[in-house]
Amino acid sequence: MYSFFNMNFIIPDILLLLFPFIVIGSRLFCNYRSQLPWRIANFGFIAIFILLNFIPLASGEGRFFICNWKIDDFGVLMREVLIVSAILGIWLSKDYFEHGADGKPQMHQIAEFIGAIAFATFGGVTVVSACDLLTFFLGLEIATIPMYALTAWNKKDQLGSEAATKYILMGSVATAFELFGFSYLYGFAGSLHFGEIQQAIATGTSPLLWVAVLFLFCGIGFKLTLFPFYTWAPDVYEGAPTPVTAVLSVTSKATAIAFLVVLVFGPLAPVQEQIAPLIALLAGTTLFVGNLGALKQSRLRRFMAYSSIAQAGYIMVALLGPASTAKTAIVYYLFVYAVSNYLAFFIFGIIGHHREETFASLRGLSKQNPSLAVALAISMFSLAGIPPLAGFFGKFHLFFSGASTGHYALVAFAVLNNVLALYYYIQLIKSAWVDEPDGHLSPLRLTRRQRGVIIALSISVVALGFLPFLSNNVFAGFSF
Amino acid sequence: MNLMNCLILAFLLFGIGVWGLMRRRHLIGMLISIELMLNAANINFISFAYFSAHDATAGALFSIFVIAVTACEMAIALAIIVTMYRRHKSLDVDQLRDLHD
Amino acid sequence: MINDVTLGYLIFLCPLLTFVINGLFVGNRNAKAAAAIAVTLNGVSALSAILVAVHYFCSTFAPQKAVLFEFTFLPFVDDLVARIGMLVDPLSVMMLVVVTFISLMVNIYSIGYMREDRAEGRFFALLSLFSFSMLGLVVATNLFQMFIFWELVGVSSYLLIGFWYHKPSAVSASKQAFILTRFADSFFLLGIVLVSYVVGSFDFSTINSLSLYPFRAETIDLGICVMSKANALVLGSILIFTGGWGKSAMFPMHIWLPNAMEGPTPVSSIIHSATMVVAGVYLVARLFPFFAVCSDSLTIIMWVGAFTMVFAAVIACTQKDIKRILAYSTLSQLGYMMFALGACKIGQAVITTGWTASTFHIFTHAFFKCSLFLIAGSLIHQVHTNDLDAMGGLRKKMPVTYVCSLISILAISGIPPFSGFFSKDEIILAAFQGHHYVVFALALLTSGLTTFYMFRLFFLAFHGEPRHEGVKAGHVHEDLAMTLPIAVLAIPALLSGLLGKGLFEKFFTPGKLHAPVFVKLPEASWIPFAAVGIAVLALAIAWFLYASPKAKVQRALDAENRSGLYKVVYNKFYFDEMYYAVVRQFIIGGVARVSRAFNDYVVEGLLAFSVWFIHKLGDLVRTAQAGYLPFYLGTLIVGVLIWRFFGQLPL
Amino acid sequence: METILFNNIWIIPLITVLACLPISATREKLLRGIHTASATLVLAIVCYLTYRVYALTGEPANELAAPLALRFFTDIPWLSMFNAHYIVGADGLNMLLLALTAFIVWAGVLVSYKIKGNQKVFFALIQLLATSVYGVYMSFDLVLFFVFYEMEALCMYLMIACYGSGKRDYGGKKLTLTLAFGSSMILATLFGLYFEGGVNSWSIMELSKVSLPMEFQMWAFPLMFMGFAVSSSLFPFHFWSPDGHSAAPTAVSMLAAGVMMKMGAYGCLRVAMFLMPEAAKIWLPYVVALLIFNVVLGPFIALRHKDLKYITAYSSISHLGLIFLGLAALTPVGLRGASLQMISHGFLTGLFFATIGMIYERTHTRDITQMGGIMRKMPFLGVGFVLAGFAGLGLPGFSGFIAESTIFIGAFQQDSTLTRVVTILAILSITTTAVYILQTANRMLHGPLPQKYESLTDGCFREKLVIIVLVACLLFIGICPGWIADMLDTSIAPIFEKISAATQPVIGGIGG
Repeated sequence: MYSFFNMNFIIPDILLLLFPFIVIGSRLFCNYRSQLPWRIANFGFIAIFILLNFIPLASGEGRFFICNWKIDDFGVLMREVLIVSAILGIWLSKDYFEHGADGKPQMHQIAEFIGAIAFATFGGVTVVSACDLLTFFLGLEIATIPMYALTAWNKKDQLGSEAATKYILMGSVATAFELFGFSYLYGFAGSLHFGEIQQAIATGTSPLLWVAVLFLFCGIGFKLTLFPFYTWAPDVYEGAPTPVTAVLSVTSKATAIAFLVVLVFGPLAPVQEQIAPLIALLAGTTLFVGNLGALKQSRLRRFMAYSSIAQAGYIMVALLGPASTAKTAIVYYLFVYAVSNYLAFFIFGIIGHHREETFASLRGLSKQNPSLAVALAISMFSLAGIPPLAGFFGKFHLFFSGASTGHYALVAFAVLNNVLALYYYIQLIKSAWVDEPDGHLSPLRLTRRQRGVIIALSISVVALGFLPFLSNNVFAGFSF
Repeated sequence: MNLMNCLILAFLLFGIGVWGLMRRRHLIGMLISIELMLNAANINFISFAYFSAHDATAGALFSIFVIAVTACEMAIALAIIVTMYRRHKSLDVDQLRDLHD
Repeated sequence: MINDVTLGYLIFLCPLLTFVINGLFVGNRNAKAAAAIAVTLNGVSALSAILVAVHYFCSTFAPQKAVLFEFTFLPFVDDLVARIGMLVDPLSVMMLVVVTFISLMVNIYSIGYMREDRAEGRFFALLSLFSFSMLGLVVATNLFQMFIFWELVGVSSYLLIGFWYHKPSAVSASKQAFILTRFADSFFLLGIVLVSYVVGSFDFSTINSLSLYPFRAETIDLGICVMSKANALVLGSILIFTGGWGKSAMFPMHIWLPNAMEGPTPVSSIIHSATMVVAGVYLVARLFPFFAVCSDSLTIIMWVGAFTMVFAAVIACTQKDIKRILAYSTLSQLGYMMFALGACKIGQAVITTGWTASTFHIFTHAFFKCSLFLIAGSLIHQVHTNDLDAMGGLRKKMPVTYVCSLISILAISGIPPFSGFFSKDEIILAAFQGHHYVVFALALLTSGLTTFYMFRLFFLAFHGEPRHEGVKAGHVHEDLAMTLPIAVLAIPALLSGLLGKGLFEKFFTPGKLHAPVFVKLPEASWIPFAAVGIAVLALAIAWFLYASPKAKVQRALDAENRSGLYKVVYNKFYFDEMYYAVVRQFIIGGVARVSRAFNDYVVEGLLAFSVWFIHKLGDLVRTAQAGYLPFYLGTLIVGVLIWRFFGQLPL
Repeated sequence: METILFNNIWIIPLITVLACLPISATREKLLRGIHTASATLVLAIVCYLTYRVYALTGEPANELAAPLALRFFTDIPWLSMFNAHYIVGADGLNMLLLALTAFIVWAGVLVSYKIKGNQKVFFALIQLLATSVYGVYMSFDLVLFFVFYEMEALCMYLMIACYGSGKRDYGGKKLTLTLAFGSSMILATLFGLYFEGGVNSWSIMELSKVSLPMEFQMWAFPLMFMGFAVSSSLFPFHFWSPDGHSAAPTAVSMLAAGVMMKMGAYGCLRVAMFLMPEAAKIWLPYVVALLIFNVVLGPFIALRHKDLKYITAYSSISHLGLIFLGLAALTPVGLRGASLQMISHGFLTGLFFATIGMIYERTHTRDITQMGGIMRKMPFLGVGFVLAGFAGLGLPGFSGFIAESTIFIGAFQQDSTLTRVVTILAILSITTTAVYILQTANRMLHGPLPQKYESLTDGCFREKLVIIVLVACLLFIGICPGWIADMLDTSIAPIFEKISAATQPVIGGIGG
């Protein structure tokens, strides 16, 4: 409570909470083809992002708002990641409300769509600022439930609804696991507050705790698409509309990993060594399986699904490290991952607006539209972790954090898996650069927004990595 | 009537939920079994709150929130299932084979 | 100011300069200029070589080793330094004179011989490179320098033999020559590495002055076996000799030399007389004290030389291609030189008469063999074939050539007072004094054979009826540029023995030996008469068979209906075929094929398997994604169980 | 001043790429001009700096860079999250390798004037590749080193797959993925070096002052050594090079075989052996066994091939085997021989691939059985090829002989049985090299000229210039090797001191 009267650091969260109501409410005052909600959304998100950047970092323990809304550096940076993802998401989705793509019909109700995305983002914010299990759980649910709706946004698209069905059924089961874990944790500690749980664990463990941990990891493993809980991801990613896939692959992953970070370095911190093997196994199996699945894909979004499964595995590696390193690594990687992923999805979107989203429709891209092909290569190489692109430095952070506690074997395994990853990313680059175009591919047209975003993202992917003032800025003074 | 019995009860309920989930081919049926699993968790919370925990209110509170959250979840699930039904004219999960590798 | 050092530089630089100028600038544009440059500069170098020699042998102080100049090329470990220098001692001075003089002659000759060729400039450039590298080899002060120029000699011979690179036969002959000598050189290099490792230096002065006693104790691990360093030195000496073995075309590495005939005749002449083949003998002579210390290798040297001597002489008796006959005669003469070096060994003792004789024979042989080849060249130039079938009756048409060839042939047959007599006589004497009676007998026999086949050639080429239309029609004339060198060379062919004998006996010793020297030598004044007698006998037989009024020349030239033995000899004991079989079938068809198969099937196969395996795993993952919701739900449950049991949680 | 110049070596190519971005891809003349100019500029700078390093030999170096004697030493904090610094510097070894790279890049730009396809992208990629190679040779911070080292993968695939010939996609993938495999092995051990080193620094100099724990070295050294060896095509991992080279366009083959394959050997020497000498002493004698394939079987395989680039690739494999023979000798002479061989083979193979590319441009085939007698039509290119061949078979006067003899003499001083055996085999197998090189030259250049080649033309001035310059380099090194030996010795001395100071560890045998 020491800072009850300067609450300015809470303003962005409150804005974010009110924001979806404003956007959806704005629908009442304009007709359905008006650009108003879209404008408000852009303005709002960007404003929130700017406000977030005013929050001073390096404030030690972090600050509290009525005692269980904690805002620390990690939280702020995760907020930034989530907002960036949301902004890019709505920019990506805009075109899908003007005409359909990839054989899916055009989408409607942009205001509600944006609202849903905003809710999901707020859910993520809630997760990173939770101090007790209840808030934690609520945040997770707020982040997840809109995703179900977003997946099924295309009412006329039966793939979408099928994907949504699979998603929500499995999601609810995962929630049940989650709750089970929470309940045992509560039973073990006798309290919902992280601090007390941590003390309880520090004093001593019991099977009850381990059952709780098991269920918690399995439940979150679903959201983070860890092995073997990833099975929903390829289908949902393919069935959902492309912008939703993008948001899924970034926002919900960011939320999930934030959940794990808060859990592992918060209440479970005393037993990090004991659960390290589990984390290592999860990481190893996940990235291996993800890479294997992506090997022979022909449809772009399914391909991205597997690749993001593998990325989740890579992120897990960082959880083995000490708190500060791991958080730095994860936040930085999420930034990089968001940028590269959205770059890829923007390109796929442009492809999808004129053709179906398969490898085959990338053929001859380097001849028709060299700059687009270059951007594609950049994003793919960045996802594959090839220097000097940002993706490499992100992965380097992750492995650095993993290796700092001596898990060389896992790191070596992950690094070797990079070769597999490089293989399938190169497959995609091949179809864009090497394969000859077959005549009946409709030409590509880029709107100004698309071109601008793609250029900006490409530049940031190239520059974010090795330019120290970009990668050091916020993380330099990282002190937990 | 002690903690262990309640936990066993909850666990059995959870198991029954899982069993139903596996056996059922009908979406509504599966939703119901999921409800069972969630409520098993609720029983856990309440029993812990009642027997062991030192802030008992938290558990009860939690279970109430859970009920609320699952309510919205079910609402969305039902909405999605309705659209499903519009497309497929059936609620058999075996029909959901369009998305696959 | 002209002192020995500047002269030494001149000897080197003139041929090099010729090579550079002709090769880079003049060569292709102006053939005449190229020829002029070549002749002038080689003349300068020959002149300076003679000056050096005169000054050296007439100097007041007794002739000894001297290093005119030397600078560091590449330092290895502390004492192991590769240097480039110019060593002057009687042997090298003699070789300098021989090489420069012969190459001058050949250059002059080539003006006439290569007149029609379109790549004359290139020819002169390569010729000078050839003599340059031989000069470098001759004056080497250490093994490393010797190997450098040794390789250069090899490559320039490759370029010259394959000079007419559009002729497949020439190309393959040059390849064969290079690869065979290279094969020997690889052992040479191994020997250098081994010896320099044991001794710790490349310098001849060090290597020639060491004794084996300090090395008996220490051992060295050669991978295959562990042996004492003394034995390692003996092995090293044999390896080094292997280099000379191949270069001097000793049996069984002899086949490249007759095939090297495919090159232009001046090339053959310079190869056979001065630059290439004597390098092997020179190597052994140069390192003689070292070989004397490792005396076991001398035995090998002797037997290799002796066998080659007889073997080649026998083959030469049946050939029809005059250049082949000369080539085999060269082989046989090289055999003489080689076994003379080997024959210095008597039990554990070593005498030096053989060494002197061998170097003397190098000297004399150079002149008459060179002139013989030039003569052959001019004959071929007239009748446009190497084949004795097409010759005969050229005596009238080419009188000068006739006389010169007679001189050279008498010289090679060892008829006094021609040069060959003295050197060969000394060699035979050395064999006798070394108590190597078998070799001694072989040598006598071979001198007879030599006389026989040389006169066979002589009679078939010059005497009898003309068998060639051109000759009959009288289109034959003597070209000045080609006849002049022949005439000039006839003089040393006649006199070098007579004049050189004293010089060699006075000055030529291999240096201080660390092996016990055998003092008492058996007196053998009858040997010269025996040798000459055999030679005259052989001459008579040759005359009877090929030149006497009732000689059946056609019968002599007919290779078809002969006895099997004759055929075997005529086909050079089928050695080319054997080599072909070994190389084609065993090396290329066997080893190379197996190793490629290993690479293509084993290594690439393992790679392909691992890729296939990964892909299979990928298929496994993707078949799990059948889109079947109950299965997906099942994975959730199973996942919990998996991590319950394998998650290593302390449950 | 010179330090700034030195840093510009890798910056100039990048600037060139950026400068060419706005130029439209259709203005090929302009693009080529710009790239040629920048390559020439870099070449000039590098030559000057090489001369400076040679002139400064023996002068006291920057003491911050101890134990290495580095010139133009620069150390700037770079990525503070994991204490990565920007550390560059030059000693004899890497300065000479930089000079080699500059020459090869310059030649590569010159020979690819006629490349088909989008020249803008191609030249940009070449410059990026050049940047990465320069960076690898310059950098003394492991992160920086690795970043540059891995960058190549980004360029190689695109260059081969888009501008190559034959099985270009297959070859490109094989090359890129195998190299990536190797560099991932390296990356896995880098972290270990940082954390086990315990000096919180990636700087090679800092790490070389500590001695790493033995049980770590025992598994890390082979991993890292093989990782580097992959890009130098040591035996089990050589398979990428023939397919990759044969598929790649001329310039890329030149760069790949000429300089990139040296990066591996350089890393083995500079990083693996320098930082983990104890393990090196234990492992290297066993590594030698692998060389039997490279050195002995490599030439035989080349003997069975008909495709010029395959032949050259296998000859590279055997020559690089000699580099490792020199490294494994663990004697100063051997190490110097290995470094000499790196440089010499760079020029040699650059010349090889350049001439092959020029001939291929004219004959449109690389099958030597299809050719013959083209020496008549293109004497200059033919002579260039023959000279490259002579240099390849270690003819005195060319750099190859210097390097090989140094390696042999150095390797023979290592008296472990296996090394002796392999050395002897290597010395004896110079014959095989001669066989396949002469066979190739004869089949291709000599003999009668086929009818279809009547209209062939000799190299144009640009191509002649490339050949002349490369041959001049080969001859220069071959005829006066002394100064290069001096330059190399200064940089090899500290490495050898570290190795010889390394005591045989208590835990004997393999695997610790």
